[in-house]
Amino acid sequence: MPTELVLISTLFTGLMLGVIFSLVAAGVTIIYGSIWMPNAANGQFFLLAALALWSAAVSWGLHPVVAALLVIGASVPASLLLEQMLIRRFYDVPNRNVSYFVLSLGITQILAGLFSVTYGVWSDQFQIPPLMAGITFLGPFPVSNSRLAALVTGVALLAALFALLRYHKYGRAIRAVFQNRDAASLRGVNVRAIYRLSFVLGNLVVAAGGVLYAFAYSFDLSVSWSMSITAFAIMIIGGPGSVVGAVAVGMVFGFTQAIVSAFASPTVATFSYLGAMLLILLMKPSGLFAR
Amino acid sequence: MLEISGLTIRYGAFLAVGSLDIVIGKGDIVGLIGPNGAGKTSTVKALGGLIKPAAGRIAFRGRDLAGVPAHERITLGLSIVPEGRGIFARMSVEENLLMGAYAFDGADKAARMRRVYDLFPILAERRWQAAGTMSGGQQQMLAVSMGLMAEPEMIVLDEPSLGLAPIVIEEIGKALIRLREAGVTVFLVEQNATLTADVSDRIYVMSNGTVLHHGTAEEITRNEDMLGALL
Amino acid sequence: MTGRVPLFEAEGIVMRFGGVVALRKVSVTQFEGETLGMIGPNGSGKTTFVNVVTGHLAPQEGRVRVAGAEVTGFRPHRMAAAGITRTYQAVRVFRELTVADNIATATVDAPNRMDADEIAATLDWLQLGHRLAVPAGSLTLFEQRRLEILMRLVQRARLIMLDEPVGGLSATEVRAMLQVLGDLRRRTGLFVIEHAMKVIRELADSVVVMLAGEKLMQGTPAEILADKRVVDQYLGRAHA
Amino acid sequence: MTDALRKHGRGLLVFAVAAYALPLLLAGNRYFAFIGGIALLHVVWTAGMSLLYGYAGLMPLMFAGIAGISAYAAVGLMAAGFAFWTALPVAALFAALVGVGLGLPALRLKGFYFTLCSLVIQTVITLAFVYFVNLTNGDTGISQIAPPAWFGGPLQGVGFDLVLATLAVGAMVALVLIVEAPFGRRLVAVREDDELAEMLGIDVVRQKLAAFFVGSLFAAVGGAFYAPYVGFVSPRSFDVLLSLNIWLMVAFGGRGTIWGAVVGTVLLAPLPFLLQDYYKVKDVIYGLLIIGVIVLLPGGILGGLGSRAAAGTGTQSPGLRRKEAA
Amino acid sequence: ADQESVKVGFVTELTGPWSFFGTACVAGLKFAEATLNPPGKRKIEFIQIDNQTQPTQAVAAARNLDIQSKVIALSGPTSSDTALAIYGYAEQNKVPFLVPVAAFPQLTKPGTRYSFRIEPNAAGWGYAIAEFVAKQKPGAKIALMHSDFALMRAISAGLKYQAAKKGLKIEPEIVFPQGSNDATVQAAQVLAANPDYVVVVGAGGFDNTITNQLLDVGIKPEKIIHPYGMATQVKGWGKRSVGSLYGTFFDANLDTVTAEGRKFIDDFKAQNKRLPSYVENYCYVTSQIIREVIDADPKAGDDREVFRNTLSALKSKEVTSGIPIEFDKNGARKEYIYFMQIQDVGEVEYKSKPVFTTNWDPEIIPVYDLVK
Ligand SMILES: Nc1ncnc2c1ncn2[C@@H]1O[C@H](COP(=O)(O)OP(=O)(O)OP(=O)(O)O)[C@@H](O)[C@H]1O
Ligand SMILES: Nc1ncnc2c1ncn2[C@@H]1O[C@H](COP(=O)(O)OP(=O)(O)OP(=O)(O)O)[C@@H](O)[C@H]1O
Ligand SMILES: CC(C)C[C@H](N)C(=O)O
Ligand SMILES: [Mg+2]
Ligand SMILES: [Mg+2]
Repeated sequence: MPTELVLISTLFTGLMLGVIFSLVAAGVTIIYGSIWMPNAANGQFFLLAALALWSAAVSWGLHPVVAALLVIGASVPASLLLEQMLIRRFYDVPNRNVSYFVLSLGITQILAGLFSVTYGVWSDQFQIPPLMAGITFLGPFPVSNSRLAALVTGVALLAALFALLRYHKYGRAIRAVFQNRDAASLRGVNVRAIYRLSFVLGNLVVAAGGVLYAFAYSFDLSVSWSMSITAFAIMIIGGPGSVVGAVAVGMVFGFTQAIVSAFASPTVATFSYLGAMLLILLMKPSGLFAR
Repeated sequence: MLEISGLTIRYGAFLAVGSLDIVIGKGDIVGLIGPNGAGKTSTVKALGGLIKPAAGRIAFRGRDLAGVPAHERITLGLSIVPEGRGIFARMSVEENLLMGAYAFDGADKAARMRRVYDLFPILAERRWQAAGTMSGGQQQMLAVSMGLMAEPEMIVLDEPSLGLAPIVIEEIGKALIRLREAGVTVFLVEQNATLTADVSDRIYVMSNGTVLHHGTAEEITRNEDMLGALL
Repeated sequence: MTGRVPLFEAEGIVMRFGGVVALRKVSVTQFEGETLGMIGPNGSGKTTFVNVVTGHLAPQEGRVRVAGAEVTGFRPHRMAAAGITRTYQAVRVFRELTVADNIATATVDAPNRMDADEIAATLDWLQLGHRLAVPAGSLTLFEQRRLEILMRLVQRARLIMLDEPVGGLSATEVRAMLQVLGDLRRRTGLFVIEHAMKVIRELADSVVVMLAGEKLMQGTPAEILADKRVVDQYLGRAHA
Repeated sequence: MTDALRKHGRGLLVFAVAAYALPLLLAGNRYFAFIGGIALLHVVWTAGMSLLYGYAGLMPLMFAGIAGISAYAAVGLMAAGFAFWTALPVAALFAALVGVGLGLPALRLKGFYFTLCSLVIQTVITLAFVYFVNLTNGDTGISQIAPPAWFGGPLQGVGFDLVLATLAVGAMVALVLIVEAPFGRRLVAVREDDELAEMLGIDVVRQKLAAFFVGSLFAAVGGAFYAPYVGFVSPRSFDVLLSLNIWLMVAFGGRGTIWGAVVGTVLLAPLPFLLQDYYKVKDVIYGLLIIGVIVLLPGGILGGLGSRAAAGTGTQSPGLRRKEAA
Repeated sequence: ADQESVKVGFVTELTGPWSFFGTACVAGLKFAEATLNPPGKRKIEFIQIDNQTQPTQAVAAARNLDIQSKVIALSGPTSSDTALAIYGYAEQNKVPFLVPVAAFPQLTKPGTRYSFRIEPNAAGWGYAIAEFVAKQKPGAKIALMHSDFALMRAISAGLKYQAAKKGLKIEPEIVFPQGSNDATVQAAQVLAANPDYVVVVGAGGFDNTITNQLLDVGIKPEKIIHPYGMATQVKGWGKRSVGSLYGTFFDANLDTVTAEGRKFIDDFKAQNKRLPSYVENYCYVTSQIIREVIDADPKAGDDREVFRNTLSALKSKEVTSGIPIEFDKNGARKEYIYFMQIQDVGEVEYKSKPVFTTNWDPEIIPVYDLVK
C-alpha cells in the first residue's frame, strides 16, 4: 500500500522532527524566559552534545546508552561552569538580552572554530551506532528500533518537562522572575537559583535534543546554525518563554516539514514554515502562546 | 517585632536615608509618612533585602536581617508589598495570589485565597484576568492581597492607597485594623496622612532621609504645624 | 449657548475586552473653556475612556468627534495633531533623555508648537528651567508630572486629559499641583480623572461619574458629592 | 543641517582624511588595499546599522540579505547591458523596498523579537538565493563581475578604493545629517518609548518604516558596490554571518555613538583577513575578543566611555539654543 | 642553488563547512612533499591559506598570495564555490590556477585560459551514471535524490540529459534544500515509486541520512548509486550498504593503482587510519604536475605565461594510477570514472570491486550549456 506507506512515514517524520524541534526550542525558550538570554549558541550546544556522543560511542567505544547518559549528564557541570564564569555576570545588567546575544555569538564563534579544526577535520559526516538493533513495522512502514527509541525517549522527556513546569511551582517561579524580578524575590523566590537552574535545565534539554537527534539521523557540522534558527523561529511564534508554545509550534514545524515535503517538495516545506511564521507574526505579533 | 537602628542608604554619593531609627512592637500598626523622596521606599527596599544599606541594623523578631537574602525574609514572616504594585502582569489574578504564597508549601492556599477574595470581591470575579490588564486600582488591590497570602507575622505596605477610590481606601483601613486584631503587625508607609492617622497606633514622620517626629497618631495629628504640612 | 464649542464629543462608546465590558454606551461631551472631571470606582472605565478618546483604543461601538470631524479609531499621533492629548496614570516621560530633549521631542511633530520664548516662559512657570540638562528619569515625581504637562503645552494641545495627576504626590505637592492645574485650565482644556476629591472640587466645572463602565451621572462637584449613590459606592462614609 | 555638520565636523574631517589616505597609503600593496576597501564597504553597512540600532533601537539581522538582493540585482542589470551607474540606484532602491516589504511583519514586533525574526528572514533570503537559480546562479555564484566603467576605462585599483572612500565618507555624512535632523529625534523617541512618542504626535509606524528603508538603503548601496569590487557573489557572500558581523561591529564599537560604529568596523572588518594565517585559532580569537569586550565594556568600546552621550542626540533643543545665542 | 624557490599558493578549506575536504586535500599533498623536492632541482614551496569555505575570503586569499607572496600559480580549492571565486580572480589577473578538486563544469568553460582542472566535471558524472544504468538495464527507471548544491545540480543535469538519450526514466526527482536533515518521507515515496536504481547525492551527513532512510524502508543496497564515494562516506554508509554502488576516480581497491600509488595508500592509511580517496589523490597529483611543469621549462618558475603554456602543453600521467593527464584548450582533462560495488566495510578499510569504467571527452555532452 504505497499511499498508506507514505502517509504513515509522513506522520512518523512529523512526530520525530517535531519532538527534536520541540526539545531544542523548549530549552531555548526556558533560558530566554528566565534569564532573558537569546542563546544563539544553542545550535552549537546541540551539536556539541551530538559530537560528544559520537566521540564517546565511536572513538571510545562506549555503549550508546552509557554514552548518551554521560553526555546529557555532563551538560550539567558544563552549564554550571559557564554560568559561573560568564552568564551570571550579566544578571544585573540592563538590556542584558543584547549583551547575552553578543556573548552567545562569541560562544558560537569559539565552538564553531573548535569544531571546525577538530571534528571538521576528522570527518564530514557523523553517525552513531544504533541504540538497539532491529526494525519495527508501523503498518507497512518500517522504522529502525533505534529511531523509535529516540522518539519515545523524546516524548517522555517533553512530558516530564511539561509536568515539571506545569505542576511544580518552579514553573510559575520562572515566569514570575521573568516578569518582575524584585517582586518575585519578595515573594520568596530565590532569583539567582532560578536563573541557574533554568540555564542548566535549558541546556540539558538542548543536549538531550542533540543526543536523540544523533541517534535518529546522521549529521554534520552544518546542523548547528539551522537548528539555532529553527529554534528561534519556534520560540518567536510560540511566544517567547512559553514551553507549551515551543512544543506546540515545534510539532507544527515538524509536521509541516513532513507533510509539505511529501506533497510538494522539501524546499517548499522550508519556505512554507518560515513563511507561515511571518504570517502568524503579522497577525499576532506577540506570538501564539505569549504569557 | 521590627527594630531599625541607624539605617543609612546611599545611591552612589547620594544619601537617601541617614541614620534612621524605627521600632515596631508586635501587633502594632505603625505608620510612616513623609513627602516624596523622603526615603520611605528606600527603607522598605532595605527591609525587603532588595538594596543593601550602607550602615545600620535591621532586626526582625530579634534576628539581624543583614545576611538574610531577600527571598528568605518572607519565610521569617515578613511580607512586603512594594511600591508600584509588584504584581506579575502576564499572570492571572489567581496565579499572582498563588505566587503570594509561593514560599509556603504546606499551606492551605485555597483557604487563604478565600480570605483575600472576601476582602476584595472583584478579584474573585476576575480571577482569570491577566493582572496587567486590570485597572490601576484593581492592581493595587491585588498587590495588597498577594502580601496577605503569606499570612505573615508582619506586613509592610508601601503606599497601598495609591490610585484607590476613597471607599476602597476606607476598606483597606478596616482590613488593617482586622489584621491587627488577628495579631499581625502592620507597617504602613504612606503619603495619605488621613488613612495613616485613622488606623495607626503610632506614626513616624520622615523627611529627607530622617525621622522628624514620632508619636501616637493623636500626638501627630494634634501638632498643628505638622498637620499643615501633611494634610 | 453661543461659544459652546465642543472639544470632543464621545457618543455611545462601547469597549469590550473579551468578557469584560469596560465601557457601556458612554457619551460625554466636553466644551471649550470647561474643565471636566471624571470619578468612579476602580475599574469603572475611566482610563479606558481616556484611551478611547485619545486613540489608544478603538472602541467596538460609538464614535468620537473632534471639531465636528469623526476621529473614531484614529491613532494617537493623529489625535495629538488634532490637539487632543493625555498623560498617564503612571507617569511617563523619556527617562533616559534630558528634559531639554524631552521637550524637543514633544515639539518635533507638533504643527502648532510654541516658539523658543514661549517655551522658556513656560519652563519658568513650571519651574523646570534649571533642570534642562538632567535626564528626565532622575527628576522627582512632581517634576516629572510637570514635565508631562509641559510637553503637552509646548504642542499647544487644546485638551489635556490627565489621568490621576496627583497620584503619588505628597500633600504639599498636591497643593502645588493644584495651583499649577488652576493656572493650566486657563490656558487649555482640561479633563481630570482623580480619586482625590479635593482636586475635583477645586478644578472641575462639571464631573462625570462612572460606575461599572456606565456613566452614572454628570453634574457640578457639589451635585455629585451630594448624590447618595456616589457616596455609597465611591466616596464612602468618611466623605459623607 | 549646518548645526549637525558643525557638531560632527571634526569627526567627519578626521574620518574623511583617514578614508582617503587609506587607499593611497596602501596603494603599493593591492592586498592590503583590498582589505582596506572591504573595511570601507563595511563602514557603509555599519552606518546604516548605526542608524537603525543606535538610534531607532531596531536591531535587524537581515542586512546581508538586503545587500545581497541589491548585489544580485545590480549584477543582473549589468548582465542585461546596463551600466553600473544606472544599475546601482535601481538595484539599491529595489533591494531597500524588498527589505521593507520583508521587514514589515518583523517591524510589528517589539524589541528583541524583531531581531530574532529578522534573523529568520535572513535565513529565508539566503535559501532563496540558493533556490532561485535562474536569477542568482544558485550557490555557484556569479564570478568575473566586470568593474564599473569610469571615464572610459574600467574602475580598478586605487581608483575603485577612492570611490569606496567617497562612499564611506558620504555614508557618514548622511548618517550625521539624518541623526541630527528631526528624523533622528523621532527615532530616538520611538526607541525610548514608542507609545509615548505616538502620543506626542509622532507617527511611529511611519518612522520605523522610514528608518528601515533608509537603513536598508545603506545596506543595499554597499551590496551593489560589493559585487564589482570583489568580482564574485554567491549566497555565502551574504549569509547570516555577515549580518551578525555588521551588527557586532556596531555593538562592539559602541551603540548610539556615531564614531563607535566606525571604530568597531575598522577593528573587526579586517580581522578575518589578517588572521588568515592563524586559521586554527582565528574563530576562537574572534569569539574571545567579542566576549572580552562585552564583559569588560558592556557598552562597546566607545559606548563604555561616554554612555550618556549615547542616549540623546544633544543636550539642548534647537529652539533653546537659538535663544541662548540671541 | 642560488635560485629562489618556486612559490605556489594553496588556498583551501581548512575551516568552515568544507573543512574536511580541504584538510583531506592537504593531507594528500603532504605525502607528496617527500618526493617533491629532490636534491638538485629547484625547490617548490606550497603556501597554504585557509579560505574559510568563503568565496570572499578565497578571493582575498588569492589576492594576498598573488600580491604579497608573488606566487607563480594558485591551487587548492576542493569546493566549487571557492574555486569559482578564485577562477574569476585568476582569469582576470592572469594567474595560472590548477584546481585539484572541484567539479563544477564552468571552471573550464570555453574561453578559459588560466584555469586547469584535474577533477572531471560533474555533469559528466551524471552522464556516466546514465551510461552505467543503461548498460545494466535498458529502459530502467531511476529515482534521483539530491541536495540543492551547485555540484549536485550539475550531476543531475548530466544524468537527465544522457538518460533522455538512452531512454531511461527519471522519477521521482527530489531536491532537498541546503540544511535539510530528514528524508524519511522521501524514502517512502521512492519505495512507492519502485525504481530500478536510486541515485543519492546528499551533502555531508545528510548523504548518510538519505541512505539510511532508503535502507530502512527496505530498498536494496544494490539499487543505490552514489555518484562519488570518499573513504569516509563509504564507512559512513556502513555494513548495511554492502552491495551498493559508487563512482570514483581513484580507489584503493582498483587494480590499476601503480606502485607509487600503493605506497601512497599505505603511508596514508598508516597515518590517518583510513584509506585515501580521490580527493587526497588529486591533491597529491597536483604537486607532481607542478613539479613536471617546472622541470619541463625552468622559466616556468618565474614567468606565469610560461607556466601557463607549459602546463597547457603537458602530457603526463597520474603517478598513482597511471591515468593520462592532458588538458584541452579550456583546461579540462579527458575524463573518466569507475563504478565500484561495496563488498565489505571494515574499521579502517573497505572492500569494493570495479563494475564499470567509462571515459569521455569533456564536450561529449554539452556540459557548458547544461549548467551555467
Ligand atoms: N535607584 C536610585 N538611584 C538613585 N537615587 C534614588 C534611587 N532610588 C531612589 N533614589 C532617591 O532617593 C531618595 C529617596 O527615594 P525614595 O523612593 O525612598 O522616597 P519615598 O519617600 O519613597 O518617595 P515617594 O513618596 O515618592 O515614594 C529620592 O531623592 C530618590 O530620588
Ligand atoms: N486590556 C484589557 N484587557 C482586559 N480587561 C481590561 C483591559 N483594560 C482594562 N480592562 C478592564 O476594564 C475595566 C476598566 O478599566 P480602567 O482601567 O478603565 O479603570 P479605571 O476606571 O481607570 O480604574 P482605576 O481608577 O483603578 O484606574 C477594568 O475592569 C479592567 O480590568
Ligand atoms: C569533494 C567533492 C565532492 C567536491 C566537489 N568536487 C565540488 O566541486 O564541490
Ligand atoms: Mg515611595
Ligand atoms: Mg485608571
